[in-house]
Amino acid sequence: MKVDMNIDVHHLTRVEGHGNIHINVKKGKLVDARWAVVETPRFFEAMLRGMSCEMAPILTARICGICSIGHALASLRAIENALGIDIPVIAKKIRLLAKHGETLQSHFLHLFFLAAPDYLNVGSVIPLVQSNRAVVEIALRLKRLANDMCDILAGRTTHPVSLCVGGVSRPPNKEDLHKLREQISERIPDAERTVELFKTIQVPDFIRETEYVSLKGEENYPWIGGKLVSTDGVLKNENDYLAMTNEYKEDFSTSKFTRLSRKSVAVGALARLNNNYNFLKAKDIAEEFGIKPLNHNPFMNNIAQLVECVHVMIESLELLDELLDEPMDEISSEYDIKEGEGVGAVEVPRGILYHHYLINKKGLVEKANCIIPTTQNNANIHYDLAELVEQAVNNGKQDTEVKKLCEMLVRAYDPCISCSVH
Amino acid sequence: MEYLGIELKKPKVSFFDFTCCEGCQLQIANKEDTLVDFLSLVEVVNFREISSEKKDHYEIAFIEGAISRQDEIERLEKIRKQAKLVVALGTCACYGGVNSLKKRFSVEDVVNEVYGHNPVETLPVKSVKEVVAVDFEIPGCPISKAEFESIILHLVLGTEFRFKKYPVCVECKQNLNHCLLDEGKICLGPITRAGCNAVCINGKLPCYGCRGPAEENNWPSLKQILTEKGFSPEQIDEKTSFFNSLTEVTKNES
Amino acid sequence: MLYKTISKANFKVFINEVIAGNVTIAPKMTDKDSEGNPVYQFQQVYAFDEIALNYTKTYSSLKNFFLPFKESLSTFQFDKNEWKQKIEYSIHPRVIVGVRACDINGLLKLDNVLMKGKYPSPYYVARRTNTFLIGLDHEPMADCFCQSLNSDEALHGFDLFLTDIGDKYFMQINSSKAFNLFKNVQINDIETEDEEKYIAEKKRIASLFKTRVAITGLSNLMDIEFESDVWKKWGDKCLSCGTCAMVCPTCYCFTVTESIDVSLKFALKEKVLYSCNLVDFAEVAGGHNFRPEPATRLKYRFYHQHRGFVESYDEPKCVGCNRCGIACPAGINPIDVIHDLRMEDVK
Amino acid sequence: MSYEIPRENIAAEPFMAGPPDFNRKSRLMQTDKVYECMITNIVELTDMEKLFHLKIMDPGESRLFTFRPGQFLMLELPGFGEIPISISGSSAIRERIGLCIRKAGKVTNMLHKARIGTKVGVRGPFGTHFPLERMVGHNILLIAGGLGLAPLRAPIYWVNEHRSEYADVAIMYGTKRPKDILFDYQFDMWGKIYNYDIHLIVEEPDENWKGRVGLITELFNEVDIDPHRTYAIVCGPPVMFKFVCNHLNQVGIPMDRMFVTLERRMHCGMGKCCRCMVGSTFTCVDGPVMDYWTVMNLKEAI
Ligand SMILES: Cc1cc2nc3c(=O)[nH]c(=O)nc-3n(C[C@H](O)[C@H](O)[C@H](O)COP(=O)(O)OP(=O)(O)OC[C@H]3O[C@@H](n4cnc5c(N)ncnc54)[C@H](O)[C@@H]3O)c2cc1C
Ligand code: SF4
Ligand code: SF4
Ligand code: SF4
Repeated sequence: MKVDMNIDVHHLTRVEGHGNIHINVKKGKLVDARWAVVETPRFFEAMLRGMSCEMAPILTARICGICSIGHALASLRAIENALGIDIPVIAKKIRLLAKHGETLQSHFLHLFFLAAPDYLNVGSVIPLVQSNRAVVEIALRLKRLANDMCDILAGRTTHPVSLCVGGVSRPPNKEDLHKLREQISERIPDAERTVELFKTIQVPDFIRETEYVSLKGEENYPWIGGKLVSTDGVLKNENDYLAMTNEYKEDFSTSKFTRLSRKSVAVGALARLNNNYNFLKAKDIAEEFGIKPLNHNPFMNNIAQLVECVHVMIESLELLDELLDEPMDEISSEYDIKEGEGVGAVEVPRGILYHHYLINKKGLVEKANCIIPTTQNNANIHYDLAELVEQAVNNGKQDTEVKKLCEMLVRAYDPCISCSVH
Repeated sequence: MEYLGIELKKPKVSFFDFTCCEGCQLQIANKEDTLVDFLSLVEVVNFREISSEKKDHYEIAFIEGAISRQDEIERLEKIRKQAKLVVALGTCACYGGVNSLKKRFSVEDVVNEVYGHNPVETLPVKSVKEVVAVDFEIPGCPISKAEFESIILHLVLGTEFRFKKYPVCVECKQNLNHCLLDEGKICLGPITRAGCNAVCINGKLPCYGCRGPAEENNWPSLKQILTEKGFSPEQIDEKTSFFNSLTEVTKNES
Repeated sequence: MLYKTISKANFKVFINEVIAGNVTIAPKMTDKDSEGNPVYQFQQVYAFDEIALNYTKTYSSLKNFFLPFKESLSTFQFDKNEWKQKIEYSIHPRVIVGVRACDINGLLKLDNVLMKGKYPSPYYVARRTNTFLIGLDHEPMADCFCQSLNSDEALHGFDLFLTDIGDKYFMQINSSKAFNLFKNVQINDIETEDEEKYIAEKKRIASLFKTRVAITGLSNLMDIEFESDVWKKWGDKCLSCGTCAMVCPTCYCFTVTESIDVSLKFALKEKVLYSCNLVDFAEVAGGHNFRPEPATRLKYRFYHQHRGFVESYDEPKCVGCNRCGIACPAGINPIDVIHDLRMEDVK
Repeated sequence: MSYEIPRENIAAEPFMAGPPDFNRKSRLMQTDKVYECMITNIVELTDMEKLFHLKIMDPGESRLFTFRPGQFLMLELPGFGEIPISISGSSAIRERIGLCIRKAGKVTNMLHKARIGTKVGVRGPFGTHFPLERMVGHNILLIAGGLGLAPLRAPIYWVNEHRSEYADVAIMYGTKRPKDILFDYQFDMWGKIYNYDIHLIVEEPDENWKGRVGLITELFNEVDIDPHRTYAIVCGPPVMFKFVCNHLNQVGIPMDRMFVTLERRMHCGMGKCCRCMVGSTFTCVDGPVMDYWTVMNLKEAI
């Protein structure tokens, strides 16, 4: 039987921002499969012009409510590279811990609030409060930990306050760090229960080979700065990020698309894991789920996020031990305003994020460019959709099922749409 | 529901986002300690960021974000017709927020800067009240979780919520901070409405007024203080216009 | 009062042992101002070496350890339409090290209101009686005018008071609690030489005051100059920001707020320190404001310091630390305001 | 080795365990503990004002609560706030505390939604009272504007209960509109049983209003005042008592025989929060009842 299908998801729910899915199948043949971002663009790059560079991290944090710490860090790194500032080791550790808090916050939000309802067949986390109270409580405890972590290290979860050019402006207090350490240890069993929970779900079986781009770890799983790498063997310096992204624009989407060696690339947890598997401190968990590089199932991004959560919790404990052993008097470096150009690449929850600024001798931003992970994933989502629908139709799946699969696929990328039309 | 023998209502609420970072909605999803209790106080019928349920019957519409495209204006007008109470959520919705920095340039210029030869549609940024009537405003970039919760409670209890009338300095000093003006920075705490617990200054980030003006806001005096400290009009303006929330008190002086 | 001396080395041993057994609060350097001068605050310390004993003055006063900026007055627990009120006064004992004489005098003024007043405050009494105070003499700063207000010397209100006389401290022991603590630390009797050094040091400190504020007749002047233009002059600068009252060691006025928990099972009644400079200090239901202009509010703060309090307790409320003057973003300080008020024909 | 400072338990102090007695000052007690009360009756007086009857639930606390006319209490609505309210009822009746409350803001609006049986809290009584003992043998002039009749009810009850001790008593009462008149159902009783000379006036009459129209001071044309034998009690908004007292002053009543009540913002009732300070006077402990001479000499009183 040849089927016709017209799927139109207008403003996909449980994602950050506004995006639509259009699927058109005529007589069993795919005519059109589109991922269209319809979010209103905000023009941050234009607004940055003429602003003092110290204000740039404060402004660009507002690109995204979920990964504001990541944006601030990329922005700071770009400025610090432009002005030739070396930040103190302690500040680096504090920043990384803050970022870890954000990664946990974002990943857990996605896993429990946005993705899990699909697997548990409910519309949102709200009915789970009644039906799966235990799961909701685990989710809330883990999110709470992530929130507290950001609050202690960056002053606030959304739009951080104590990350500044040169380092950090206020050190966390040791008492809080002690408590945080305890809290993380206490939450490890919750993370383990989450792993058990996700082992019971059925991840759709879907493969489309693509190119995975991320930072390249040297000694550790990479988060802030370093070389850029792809699974197709491309290796570039941070400054050459444009060669990694090659942005272009499609008419039906307000967010741009990118490509590298093939027609699309993917970034995010799965990309990081594919490129840096050996540095993972939660390899055992990855093995339990059977992810090994190279994994080409985009749905496995959810699992990669979970693996990263455990990795991040372990690494945070190590970082906290180091911080607690050191005096915290040197937290920021002095610097002079001068002309310069710099790029900052940071692995935020959804993938690699670039900020690039040209700063004039008054310290004002002359030109800015920000390339967001979701932008880099858009093309991949778009082409995945086509492939997924074709496979599903061939397997005789019906409208509702295909629609749900499509939605789940987009959600698996955890797109941050308002981010992508910054 | 009852409290002290007084009948309470359970309002149907919806959250809608426009031009913004969705950080304010996230504050609500991030209230881990009280989320479960909160969900029993109100009936959430639309909350796209975390829920697939969509319904057209709601009493209170929370509007997040500024308005910057024709389709947003239409969507907002539709919501206004449906909702009994329209609440602007966050600095973007209340004042335009950081999006207003776009106003420094022409529309063509910003579109060209970002999209080059593939122009997209955009309008000069407006706050929600510039488009439809707004019943209540909750400022903050992002909103304060505690304050939001208290506002909802007041709504449910049927009593009026009052913002603090005094400026951020009170909370700043209550947190034992050292004044940032004294550290050579521009801080707008003295003219900004308190209620955020001085969260920025606690982290040594000066206040740029995301919560809008305090009831008593002696801008001429603060401006003179800043000028005497040697800040240029451009430096001062960069801060006072950052969230577009203080223009009401700063625009008449130049 | 018992007078002894303690060597500096023994003092360090003593403090470390106090720290080991108690929550201990002492001055620490926390920030730097734009000129690079250190800024101090009272904070919990974990070792003697963290204490900045030779600090100048703390940016905020000690007040918040006795009158916290936010303090729960009571809680209410609900069960259907029933409720029960719960009140707690339990305070863990703590020690504060390095308190200046003016700050002790500030506490004595608060004692007048909150311990000896018409309705003693159990919250304050609990905090005050569970705080062990160790005072320490210091050289005045250029802007200190506590001498003018008779606050440069504390005669009581502390457990221990130290004066640096070289390699040891001259020590006043003022409570049996304090005396008990010295059972295991060596302290010495006063010798003539100690006494001489003590007197000399006291004289030296007294001679170092540079700022004087004439207080004579000031109470009446407050009344007589009630309509003075001086208030308008300074009122125009005032940001109504409350900073002055927050850092002041003796400003104690407050507001009470109640909040209900989202669970509707619990309500909190909280006292929050306020400032008479804030716009709604004297505003009543319906919006009538008895002091709508910044100038009348600023005046009221001075009026209370130098007349209202005097009428009740025969002494001004101000101790002359000039914290308000340092912290005021608008540069309003009591020295200039009082000076202005005392002159004739001020513009 | 470590030294531990011993803990002082103030809960063990003599008066900390029992209920606070607000008539006994300068005693360490649980000053913020409320007496739990039940609302036993609610009378709707106008659209804006209701009369609430409260009963202190604990008999021991009820015995402690004795007040003098003119004093006020702090009324607690848990979760909403605590407000000062004059006691508007008889000081001789223990079982019932009468409070006449106008809808004005957060707490009062909520109270207007409350039902009989709702539990509230009170602390008090606080403040000064009208010196009714001193007025024995004299004429009394009771002058109220608007809600000012609420605090006047306490001295009225007192005089009722000791009617033979006082000479002529007159009530002068003015409101904005006829529908704002409070306690009209009691006027007959006060006039006929207790022999008061009652005068009413409104500013904005409606079609049914047959009485006097104008400001309260116009009532002076109707009332004979013997300045040497008269005490005056004046309650109402500051503008009103200023005009009234000025008039009484011209008639020749000494200023220290006129009593007014002041109203200010209050958060404690105990002279601590400073919100009610006028000049250097605390309205809550040195007031609210004050003679006019004192009020005249307060800075910024009116
Ligand atoms: C001595 C005294 C006696 C009073 N007697 C009566 C009376 O018999 N009947 C009556 O209806 N009203 C009386 N009032 C006024 C009454 O206290 C206020 O109307 C009431 O506090 C308003 O509270 P709210 O929470 O409804 O208003 P809001 O405007 O919400 O007030 C918020 C808070 O401000 C404070 N506040 C506001 N207005 C006043 C005020 N006028 N006085 C003191 N505190 C205030 C209170 O702490 C209150 O909780 C009296 C006031 C005083 C000082
Ligand atoms: S100006 Fe800013 S830093 Fe200074 S007291 Fe006010 S809020 Fe705090
Ligand atoms: S100088 Fe200022 S801060 Fe110090 S006691 Fe006097 S009024 Fe208070
Ligand atoms: S600190 Fe200065 S500006 Fe602020 S209220 Fe006090 S006097 Fe006014």
